[in-house]
Amino acid sequence: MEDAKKLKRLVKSVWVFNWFNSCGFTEILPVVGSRWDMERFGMIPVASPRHADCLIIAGYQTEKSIRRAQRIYRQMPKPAVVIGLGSCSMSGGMYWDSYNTIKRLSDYIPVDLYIPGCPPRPEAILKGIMSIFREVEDHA
Amino acid sequence: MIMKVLLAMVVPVAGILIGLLYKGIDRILAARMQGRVGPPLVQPLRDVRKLLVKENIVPDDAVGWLFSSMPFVALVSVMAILLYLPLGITPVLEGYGDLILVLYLLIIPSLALVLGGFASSSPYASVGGQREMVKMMSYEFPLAIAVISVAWLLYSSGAENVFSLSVISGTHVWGLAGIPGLAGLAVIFLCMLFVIPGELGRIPFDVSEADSEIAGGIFAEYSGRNLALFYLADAVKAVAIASLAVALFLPYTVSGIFGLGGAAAPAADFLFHLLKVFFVLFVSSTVVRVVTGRLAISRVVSVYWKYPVILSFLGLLLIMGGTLI
Amino acid sequence: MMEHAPALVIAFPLFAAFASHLIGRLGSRIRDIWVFASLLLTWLFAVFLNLEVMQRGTYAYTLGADISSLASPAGFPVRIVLVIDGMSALIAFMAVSVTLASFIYSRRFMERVSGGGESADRYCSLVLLFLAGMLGMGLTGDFFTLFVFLEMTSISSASLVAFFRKGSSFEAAFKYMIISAINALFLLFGIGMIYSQYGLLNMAAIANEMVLNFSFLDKVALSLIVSAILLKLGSVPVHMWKVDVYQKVPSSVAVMCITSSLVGIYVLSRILFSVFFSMSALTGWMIVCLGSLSIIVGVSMALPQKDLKRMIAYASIAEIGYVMLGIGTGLAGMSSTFGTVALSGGVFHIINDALDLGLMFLIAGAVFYATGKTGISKLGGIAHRSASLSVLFIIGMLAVSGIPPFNGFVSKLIMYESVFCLNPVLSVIGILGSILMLSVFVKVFASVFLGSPYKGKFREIPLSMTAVMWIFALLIILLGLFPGLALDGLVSPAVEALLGHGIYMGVII
Amino acid sequence: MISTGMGSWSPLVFLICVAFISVVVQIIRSLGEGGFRKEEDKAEAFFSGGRLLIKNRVMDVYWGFFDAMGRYYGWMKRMHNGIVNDYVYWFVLLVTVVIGVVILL
Repeated sequence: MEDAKKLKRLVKSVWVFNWFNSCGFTEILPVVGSRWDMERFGMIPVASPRHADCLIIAGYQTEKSIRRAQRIYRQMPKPAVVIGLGSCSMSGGMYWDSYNTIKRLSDYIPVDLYIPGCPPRPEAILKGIMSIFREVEDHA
Repeated sequence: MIMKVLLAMVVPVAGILIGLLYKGIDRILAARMQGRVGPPLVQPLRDVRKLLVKENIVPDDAVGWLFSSMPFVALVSVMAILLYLPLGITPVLEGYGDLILVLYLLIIPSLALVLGGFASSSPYASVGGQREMVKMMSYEFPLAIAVISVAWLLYSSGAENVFSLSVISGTHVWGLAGIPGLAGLAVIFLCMLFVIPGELGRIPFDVSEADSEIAGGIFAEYSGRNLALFYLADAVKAVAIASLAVALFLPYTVSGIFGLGGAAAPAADFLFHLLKVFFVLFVSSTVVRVVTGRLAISRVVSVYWKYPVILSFLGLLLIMGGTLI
Repeated sequence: MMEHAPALVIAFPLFAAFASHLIGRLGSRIRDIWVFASLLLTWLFAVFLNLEVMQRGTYAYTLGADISSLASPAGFPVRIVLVIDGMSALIAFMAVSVTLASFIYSRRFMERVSGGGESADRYCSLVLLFLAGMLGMGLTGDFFTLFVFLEMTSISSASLVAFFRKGSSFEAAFKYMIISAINALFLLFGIGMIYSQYGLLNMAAIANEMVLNFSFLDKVALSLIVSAILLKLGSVPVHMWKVDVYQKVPSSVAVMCITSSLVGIYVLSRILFSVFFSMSALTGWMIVCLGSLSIIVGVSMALPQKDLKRMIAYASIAEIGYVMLGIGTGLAGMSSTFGTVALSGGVFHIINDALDLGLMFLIAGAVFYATGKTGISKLGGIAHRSASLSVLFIIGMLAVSGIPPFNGFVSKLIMYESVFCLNPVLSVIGILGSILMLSVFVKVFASVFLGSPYKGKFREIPLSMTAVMWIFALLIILLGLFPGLALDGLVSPAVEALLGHGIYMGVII
Repeated sequence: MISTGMGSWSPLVFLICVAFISVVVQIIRSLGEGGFRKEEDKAEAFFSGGRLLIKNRVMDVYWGFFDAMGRYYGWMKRMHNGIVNDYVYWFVLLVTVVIGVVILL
C-alpha cells in the first residue's frame, strides 16, 4: 500500500505525541480542552511514541534534548508526521544567539510543518494541522 | 443445528462491530459531558484501520513469539466468551458451558495483556503488568461474590441446573426472595456495576495503561496491528462483561410485551439486550470515567476489598435470609 | 504369581531398595538399569491391580494366610490384610507412575547436582524406600501397618531432604524429623486407644464394631488420628514445615513429596469414609473449613516469596486445600447428590494436582539444573535461552490456576458447583484462590522467564528431563480435553469405593 | 462433555469454536502491516528518549497488594517464623481444636 493511501487513513485518526520543553505545553492544553477540542478530528494525545503518528516538538531544543527527540522520532512507527511548534524550532526564537540551543530543527529531524508564533495560539495550531489534512487530501 | 453453526459464525464478528459502536458512543457522550464536540461515531473504526496500516515494531529484548501471540490470544478468548453469553436470545453454545466458565474466560484477556506487557521487556510495561495483575486480584473477589450469590438465589428458590446461563437469564431474579432478597440483590447489582470499570480498565482504575504515569503502561511497546488487536479485544470485552451483568441482573425480554412471534421475537430481544448493555456500560463506565480521577494502585486494592466485598457479603446474607423466610 | 500382586507391589520396591546398594558396587549404569527395571515392574503390578479391581471390585489379600484369598480367618484377623478397592488402586497407580517419571528425570539431574557414585546409590535406595512406604500406606487394611509405612515414608523422605549435605538442608531435615516424630506419636496414641477398646487393628473390623457402640474414647481417638494425618498433610495451622522441606529437597523428590501428601489425603478420606463414617457430617465440615483456610493462607503466603521452590510449596498447600474442600463436602453431604459430585471433583483434583504441581517442580528443577540458582531476583530472561521451558511453564501455570481448556479447570468446575450447595462462600473462596494462584505463577513467569536475556551460564537441559516434563504437559492437555476418560475410568470407581463403606466392611467380615 | 448437577462443560466444542474464531482473527491480523524497517535504535525499548541502562529487572512485584494488605501480611510473617517449637505449638492448638469440635458438637 503506497504512502499516499496510508497517509489518507492516517489523517482520519492522528494520535499526537507531545515533546515539550517550555511554552508548547501551555498552548496544546487548550487545543485538547473543550473550547478547541482537537478530538473532533480524531486526534488524541498518546503517551508512547509506538502509538504516535504525529510528533509535536515545541519550545527550544538543547544539545542534550535534541538527541532524545531524534531517538523518539526513530522509535515512532512510520508513516509519521513531525510538527515544529513555535518560532524556537524554526530559528531558535529568542534564544537565537545562545551557545547550546538548536537553531533549525530540520537539521536534526525531518519536519513536515512549522507553526510560527511565540507561542502559537491554539487557532494557529489548528490551522496548521488543517493544512496537513488539506495537503494529504489534494495529493490522494 | 445449522442455525447454531451460522450463529456461531456471526455472533463473534457482530461482537466486534457492536464493541466498536459502543466505544464510539462512549467517546461522544464523554466528550459531550465535558462540553466538547467529541469525535465522529465511526472514529474507533478509523483508529483500527489506521493502526493496521502502521508498522508493527517488535522490541529487540522482547520474547518475540510471546509478544506477538498475546494480542491474538486476547481477541480470540474475548470473542469466544460471546458465544457462551445469552445476548437476549439463548446463548449460542447453550448446553456446552456455564457461568463459571464465563467467569474464568474473562480472566484470559487480562492475562494475555499482562503476559504481553511482561514479554515486551520495557520497564513501563512490567510496572503496568504488575498493576494489572493486582487489579485483577482485587476486582475478582466482589465479582465472584456477585455471581455466586445470584446462583445461590436461584438454587435456594428451587431452580435446578442453576449455573447454566440460559436458566439464569430465563428467570426473573428480582422478585424471588421477598424484600430482604430484593435489597440484597440491589446491593450486589451495585457492586457488579462497580466492578465493570475495574475489569475494563476505565479511568478510575486505568492504573495499568496510565498514560501520564507509566507512558502507556502495558501497551508501551505495542504498535501497528498488535495494538489494533488489543484495541478490538478491549472493545469486545466491554460488550462481554456488560452482557454478563445484564444476563445476571436484568433478564427481562421485550418480545413478550409486544407479543411478537416467529423471527421478530429474537431480533427484538437482541436489540433490547443491546439497549440494556448500552445502559449498563453508560452508567458504570462512561459516567464514572468523566467524573473521577485515577486511583493509586494500593488504593485500588483497598477500594475493591473493603467496601464492595463487605457490601456483597451483606447482600449474600440478605439473600440467604430472604430465601429462608 | 499375579494373584499375589498386592503383596508384591509393596515387597518388590522394598527388595529393590536394599538390592540397589549392592548392585551399585558393580557400576552406576547397571544400578540405573536395575532401578528402572524394578520401577517398571512395580508399575506393571499397579496396573494389574487396577484391572483386577475393575473386574472383581473391592477385594482383600491376607499376607501369609495359607490360602491367600481367605478373608476372615477364625477369631479376630491377626495377619495383615491388604484391602484393594477403586481408590487405593488409583493412589497406588499414581504413586508408582510419578516415582517412575521422577526417577527418569533425576538420573541426569542428580549427576550434575550430587556428583553420582556413592550418593547416587543412596538416592536410588531412598527413593525406592519412599515409594514402598507410600504404596504400603495406600493399600493397607489395618491401622498398625499404616503407622509402620507412615514411619517408613517419613524417615526416607527426611534423609532425602538432607541429601545435599548443606547447612540449611540439615536444618530442614531436622524440622521434618521432629514433625514426623510427633505425627507418628499422636497416630500411635489414637491407634492404641482403639486397640485397647476393641482389641482389633483391622479397619473394616473396627468399623463393624463401631457401628454398635461408639464411645467417648473413640471420639478422642478419632480426633488424635485426624490431627496426626492433618499434620502429615500440611493443612493450614500446621503447614509451615512443608515449605522448608520442599525448598531443600531435590526437585525430582519434591514431585514425590507432593504425591506423598496426596497419599496422606487418601488415608484421611479412607479413615473418615470407611471407618468413622458415623461422624461424617462433623468431620466433613471440619475438613472443609481447614481446606478453605489452607487455600487462603497458602495462596496469600505464596505471593510475597522470593524463592522459586518456596513459592511452589505454598501453592501446593493451597492445592491440598482444594482437595480437602472437595473431600470435606463429599463427607458432609454424604447422602446427597452434590456430595458424590464433590467427591469425584476432589478425587479428580488429586490426579490434576499431582500432574500440575509435579510439572511445576520439575520446571523449577530444570531451571536450577541450567542456572544453579532458584532465587527469583537472581534469575531473569530464561525464555530467551530455552523456549520449551517457558511453553511448559505456561501450560503448567494455566493448568494449576484452572484456566478453561486445561485439566485444572474441569476438577475446579465440578468442585465449585457441588461445594456451592453446602455453602456458597466456599465457591467464592475457591474462585478467589485460583485467581491469586494465577498471579503467583505470573509473578514467577515474569521474573524468571521474561525480561532481558539471561547473562549467566545456562547449561543445556538434557533430553531425558525435557521428555519427562513434556509427558506431564501432554497428560495435562489430554486430561483437560477428554476429562470423561479419567472421570469414568479412574475416578468413579474410586468414589464408589469410598462411599461404599458397607462393601468395604463386607470384604473382611 | 461432562455435566455436574448444576452446569456443563465440553472442551471439544470450546476448541472447535476457538479454532474457528482464530481463523477469523487471523484474517483481521493479515490485513495489517507485518514487519517494520530496521533503523539504528528503533527497536530498543522506549524509555522516554533515554537509553535503558539497568536491564529490565522485575523487582518487588505486586507492591500495591502488599501495601494494601499490610496488616494481614504482618500477622502472617509472625506466624511463619520458621522455628520448630512454634510449629509444634500450632499442632497442639490444632489437636485441642479438633478434640473440642469432635467432643462438644
